[in-house]
Amino acid sequence: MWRSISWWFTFLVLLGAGLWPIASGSATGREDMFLILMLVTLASSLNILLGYTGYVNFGHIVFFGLGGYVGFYLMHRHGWSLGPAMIAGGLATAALALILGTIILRLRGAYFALATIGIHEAVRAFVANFEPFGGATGMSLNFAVYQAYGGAAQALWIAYGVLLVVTLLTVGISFAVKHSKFGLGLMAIREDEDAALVLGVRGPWAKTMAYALSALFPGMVGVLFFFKNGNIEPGDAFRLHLSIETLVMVMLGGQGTVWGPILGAALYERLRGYLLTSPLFKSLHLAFAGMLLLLIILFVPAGVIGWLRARFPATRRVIA
Amino acid sequence: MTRWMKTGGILVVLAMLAACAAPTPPAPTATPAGPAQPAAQPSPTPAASPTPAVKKIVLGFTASQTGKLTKESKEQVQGLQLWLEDLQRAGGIRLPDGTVLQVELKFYDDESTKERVQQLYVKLINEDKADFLISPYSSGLADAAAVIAEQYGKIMITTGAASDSTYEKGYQHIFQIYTPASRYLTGAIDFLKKMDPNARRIAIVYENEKFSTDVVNAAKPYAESQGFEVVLFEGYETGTTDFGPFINKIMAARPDAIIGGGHFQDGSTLAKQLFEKKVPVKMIALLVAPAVPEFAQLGDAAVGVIGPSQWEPGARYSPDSAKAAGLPWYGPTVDQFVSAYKAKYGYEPGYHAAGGYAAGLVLQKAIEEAGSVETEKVKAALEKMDLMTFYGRIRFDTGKAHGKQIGHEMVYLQWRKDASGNLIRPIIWPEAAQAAKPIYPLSR
Amino acid sequence: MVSPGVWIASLIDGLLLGFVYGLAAMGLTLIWGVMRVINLAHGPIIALGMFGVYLLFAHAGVNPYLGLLVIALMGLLFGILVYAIAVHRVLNAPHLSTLLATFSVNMMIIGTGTALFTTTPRNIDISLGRLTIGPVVLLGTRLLAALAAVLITGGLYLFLYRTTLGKMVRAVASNRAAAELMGIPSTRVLAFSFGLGTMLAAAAGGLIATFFPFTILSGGTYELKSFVICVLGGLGNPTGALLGGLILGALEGLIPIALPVSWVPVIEFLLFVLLLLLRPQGLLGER
Amino acid sequence: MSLLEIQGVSKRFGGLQALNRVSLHVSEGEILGLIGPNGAGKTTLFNVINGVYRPEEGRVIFRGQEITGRPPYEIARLGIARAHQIVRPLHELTVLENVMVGACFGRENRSLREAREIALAVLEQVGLAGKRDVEAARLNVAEKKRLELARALAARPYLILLDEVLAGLNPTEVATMLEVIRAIRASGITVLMIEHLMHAVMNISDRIVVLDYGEVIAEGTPQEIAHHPRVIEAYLGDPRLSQSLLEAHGG
Repeated sequence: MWRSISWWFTFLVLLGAGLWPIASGSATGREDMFLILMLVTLASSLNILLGYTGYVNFGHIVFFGLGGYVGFYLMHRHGWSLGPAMIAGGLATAALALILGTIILRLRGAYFALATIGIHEAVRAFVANFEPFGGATGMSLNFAVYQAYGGAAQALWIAYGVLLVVTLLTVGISFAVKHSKFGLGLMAIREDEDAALVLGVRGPWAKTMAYALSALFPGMVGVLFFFKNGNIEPGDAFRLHLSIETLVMVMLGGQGTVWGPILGAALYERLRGYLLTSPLFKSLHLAFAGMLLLLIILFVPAGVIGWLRARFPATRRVIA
Repeated sequence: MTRWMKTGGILVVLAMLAACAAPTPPAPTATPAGPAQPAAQPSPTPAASPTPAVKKIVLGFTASQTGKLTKESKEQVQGLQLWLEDLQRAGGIRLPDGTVLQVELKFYDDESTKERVQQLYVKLINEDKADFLISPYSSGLADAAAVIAEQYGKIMITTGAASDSTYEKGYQHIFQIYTPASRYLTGAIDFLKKMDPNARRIAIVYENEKFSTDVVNAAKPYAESQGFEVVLFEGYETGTTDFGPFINKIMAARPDAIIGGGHFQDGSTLAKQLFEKKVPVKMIALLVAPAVPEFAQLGDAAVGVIGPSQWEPGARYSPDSAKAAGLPWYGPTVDQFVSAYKAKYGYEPGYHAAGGYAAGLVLQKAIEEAGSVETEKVKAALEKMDLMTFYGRIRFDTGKAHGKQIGHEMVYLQWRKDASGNLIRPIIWPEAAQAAKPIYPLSR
Repeated sequence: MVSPGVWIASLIDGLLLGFVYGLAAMGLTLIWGVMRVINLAHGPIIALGMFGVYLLFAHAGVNPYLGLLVIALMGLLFGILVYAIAVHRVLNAPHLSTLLATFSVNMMIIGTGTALFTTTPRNIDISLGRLTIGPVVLLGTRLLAALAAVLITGGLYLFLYRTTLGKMVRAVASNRAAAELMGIPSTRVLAFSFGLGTMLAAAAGGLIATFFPFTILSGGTYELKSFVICVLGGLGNPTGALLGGLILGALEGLIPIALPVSWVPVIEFLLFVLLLLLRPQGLLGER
Repeated sequence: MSLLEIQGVSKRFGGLQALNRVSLHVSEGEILGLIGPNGAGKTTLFNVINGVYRPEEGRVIFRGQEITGRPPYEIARLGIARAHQIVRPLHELTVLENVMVGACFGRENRSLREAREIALAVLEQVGLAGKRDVEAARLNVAEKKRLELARALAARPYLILLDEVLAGLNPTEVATMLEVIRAIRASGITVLMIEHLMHAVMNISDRIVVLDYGEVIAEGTPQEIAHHPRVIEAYLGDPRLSQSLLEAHGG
């Protein structure tokens, strides 16, 4: 990995984009990039299960919401600071995925996809009734909390910086997995799970690890997002729609590639912004987004990156 | 065949890519409200007397032009735009030093989501250099915007946002126009106590989400302090359409009155199904839904249902009532506001519109009082403010819940049929504003 | 203590609604059974059924139950169209493709629907009176909806088992390759089956619209319920869907008596996941 | 010495008794042919050996260790590899990656870099070296068969299960493949193969076991099997097989 051109290319592009708001000191740029980096992290982590392992997860956002809740709870009720709370949030969701994975990863194909919808709904409804997390009302951070980070404005920059690190880490892990023996096992499972088992791939273990890994990062990002947001409620934390949008980003960019989710997330975010502000598409933006998605699925199922790699094999050296 | 189809698909994607790659700053959606904008530059008109210095100030906010909150948000913005028009007609805000301030509204579409709200308020503050902020519609979005406003030390007037919790986080720059959620249903409990000393049992049923939970969490202890017994206290899932089993449970608790609800859809559904099942209670008071004109679609099921409202066109606030209360009066009268709104938009304003107008009005008054646009001075003026407007009394908490509205009161309306059988909703509480004799008990 | 009257009343309320839930889920399960596609446009199609009946009622004065026939036919045609445009090409691709293809149809319907109808709730204001037996209050509209759901189910069975086309649908469902070898035009049968599924969804939507308010987004709730029901009854099994609908209806009626109503979805979806794990073939299915 | 011992294994699917108390053993270094009419339970037996199915009764012992009911990936790591009757290439992976999966997760559990070396060598051995960077989905049937075999070999197993690797090949290809199988045995790997192509199996096997209706009906050298009355009887039900049996007999 450390000698790979495509890794350094990926790393430097992301780092450059991420540092741009910091270098220019533009708070607006920071807010735009926060959203994009957050989506890149969500999409890249989803890709580990979806793109590499071939398991369709409609409940990816459960980890974002639950991680956010755990971290928020620790900051709000126990006065933890952001760093430890973020790690705790990530570890909590990874641990949950580890337990959940051993149970539900027995299901395959559409059955697994359905189960993830069920889990999403069950968790959302449960948290809305769970009093320690504030039930339906959720929790709010007192504004004074931000003083510990050198004031509110400073806290936002810190949250952004941490997010940038988490994003680079996610993409780095995604790259490392893709080019590892573990990743080869996952891809074998994706292509033909039974054949992979016969070839010696430890299916249940590998799938569960992939699931846990893909749950770690959204949990961390959830803590950052809700820290910045100042409060957390079930309705914001568990949005099934965001799960599906994340799937769309991965598809758009190209599942199973490292660059696919990155490009897909950035593209989707810009596209939505464009459709929403364009007077032509404004009121019908959702319908147009749907049409675009359909066109991609029907005609470019490998996504933008997949298509590029297939069409211009030379690009493979730099675009993982 | 597949080949050209594929190429076609790629072309579409690339076209989109190109469209996006081109720098597309989220275009400001229509800014200068009102027909003319004479203000920005000092007028070159030769004048004998020294021209007063003209200064432009920017008032920034987001509107939900797409997403689930479109309708309410639009009315709020219309109210605000009407205020701006009135202000421009009056020539702007005049400061004691002779400076004239011309206000420019700057707003973006927040798609009814929090991510967008935060992103756009940062932009409003940093790029559009907004001097003051107005909140988006709804508690959730206002809460998200409040964090940003406070982080940058900008004054934000919240309207269309009733949540109490925003003001319990230690903010110093956020000021609330709406009566907070904790006082949404207390008036209904007062009403019940006044109408029927024998009523004892109250069932509180509510949508299990933030706003409604805040309301009932305050209403329950209040009801108990007034000597009522809360026989059922239970939330239902957002989006519930079938209240059948729940109603059976309510009936089993034998309440005299039902209070609670949530938003329009679940509230109107609950009211309809309570009617269909002929639940024998004497009073029903629900949040939000009864204050929405479409509630009339329920027909007979709407009759007798009580709802709290921030404001109604029938409100009886006037310079006289202000004098009686020993408060200064400011701004247009109720009639002036209602007829101006009707003339501009063609229909009667609801409380969302009134709240939008009031937000502008309060800010205007505070700037005049402060004699400056400096944040700290305007903040001090807001903290001192205690006055009466067409919208009611305005006074902010300056203690622990800084910025929370403590002057303004809810009015309660009740649906009934007029002589010709049309559904109307006169104010029935507080007594001072009563426009009709209340229906009590419900005949079902 | 809760009197037995409350239990009975709640059970009957739940069961009546269960028939309609079952009908909605039948559309989803039929499509899965025939072509192994989970139709994520199911919810919006239910909502289209609601709007169809509403528009005919509100603007043309058509009786909702009569309007239902028109809507059923339109549902069928619409489904065939969706199949031709979005589903056929990706039928043999991995699951994600059909899931996202149908989801893109979902987005298009919701997007267009929101622009056309806004998200203000609509109501079909009809009342067919009520029947009171002791503690049980039966509403006319719900009784009739349950009856209609049973009739439509019966019709579906007659169609599937007594007509040539119905037998072709079953043949394609049990083995598409073999059916093709026997000269059954599988593409046309698949398109028709998809239409049949959306027809059932639209009809269920039309029935729901006669007693609940709705917006273009309302279908989502019933889509989720349909998933639970399909798994209860076994994916691909129409009889199972009716049974699953009744079970879900009964649960929704009875759980609130013992627990706060807001726990209903928690229990529903936990049950859903447990069933997927323990009896993915459904309660009726064989191991 | 016995490399693999199957003791009284039974497997049932609903009403069908697919295997009925099957016992047999495979000695180290031999090529054992497993034959029988269609539906005799041969592939089911393979599935029991490598852990895809768990038998209702009986035991499977490999290198002195009981492996009954263990998951397939554990059995693979103990040193049993398999080439499927219906080829199962990992479509979107390249030929090289396919073979690397075998080397990575097989008995020797190699690192990615070592697996690559092994895979290149094996590809050379089966004659697919020129196609190493092609997606597996693009190979033709004969190439896919060789890929299937290469993947199994890359695992460096003690025992390889070959399920009809000759089916669908033309006579030249069959001859080449037989050479490959002999080479496999020569490299020290024991071979258990299911085969319908009677002359080939008679030719290459050291011993043959015959299954019919889930039971072992005969066992012995190719010569003994060719004259075994129960085998001939069993094969009369299957014209194609009886024909090939007769041909093998005559030849």
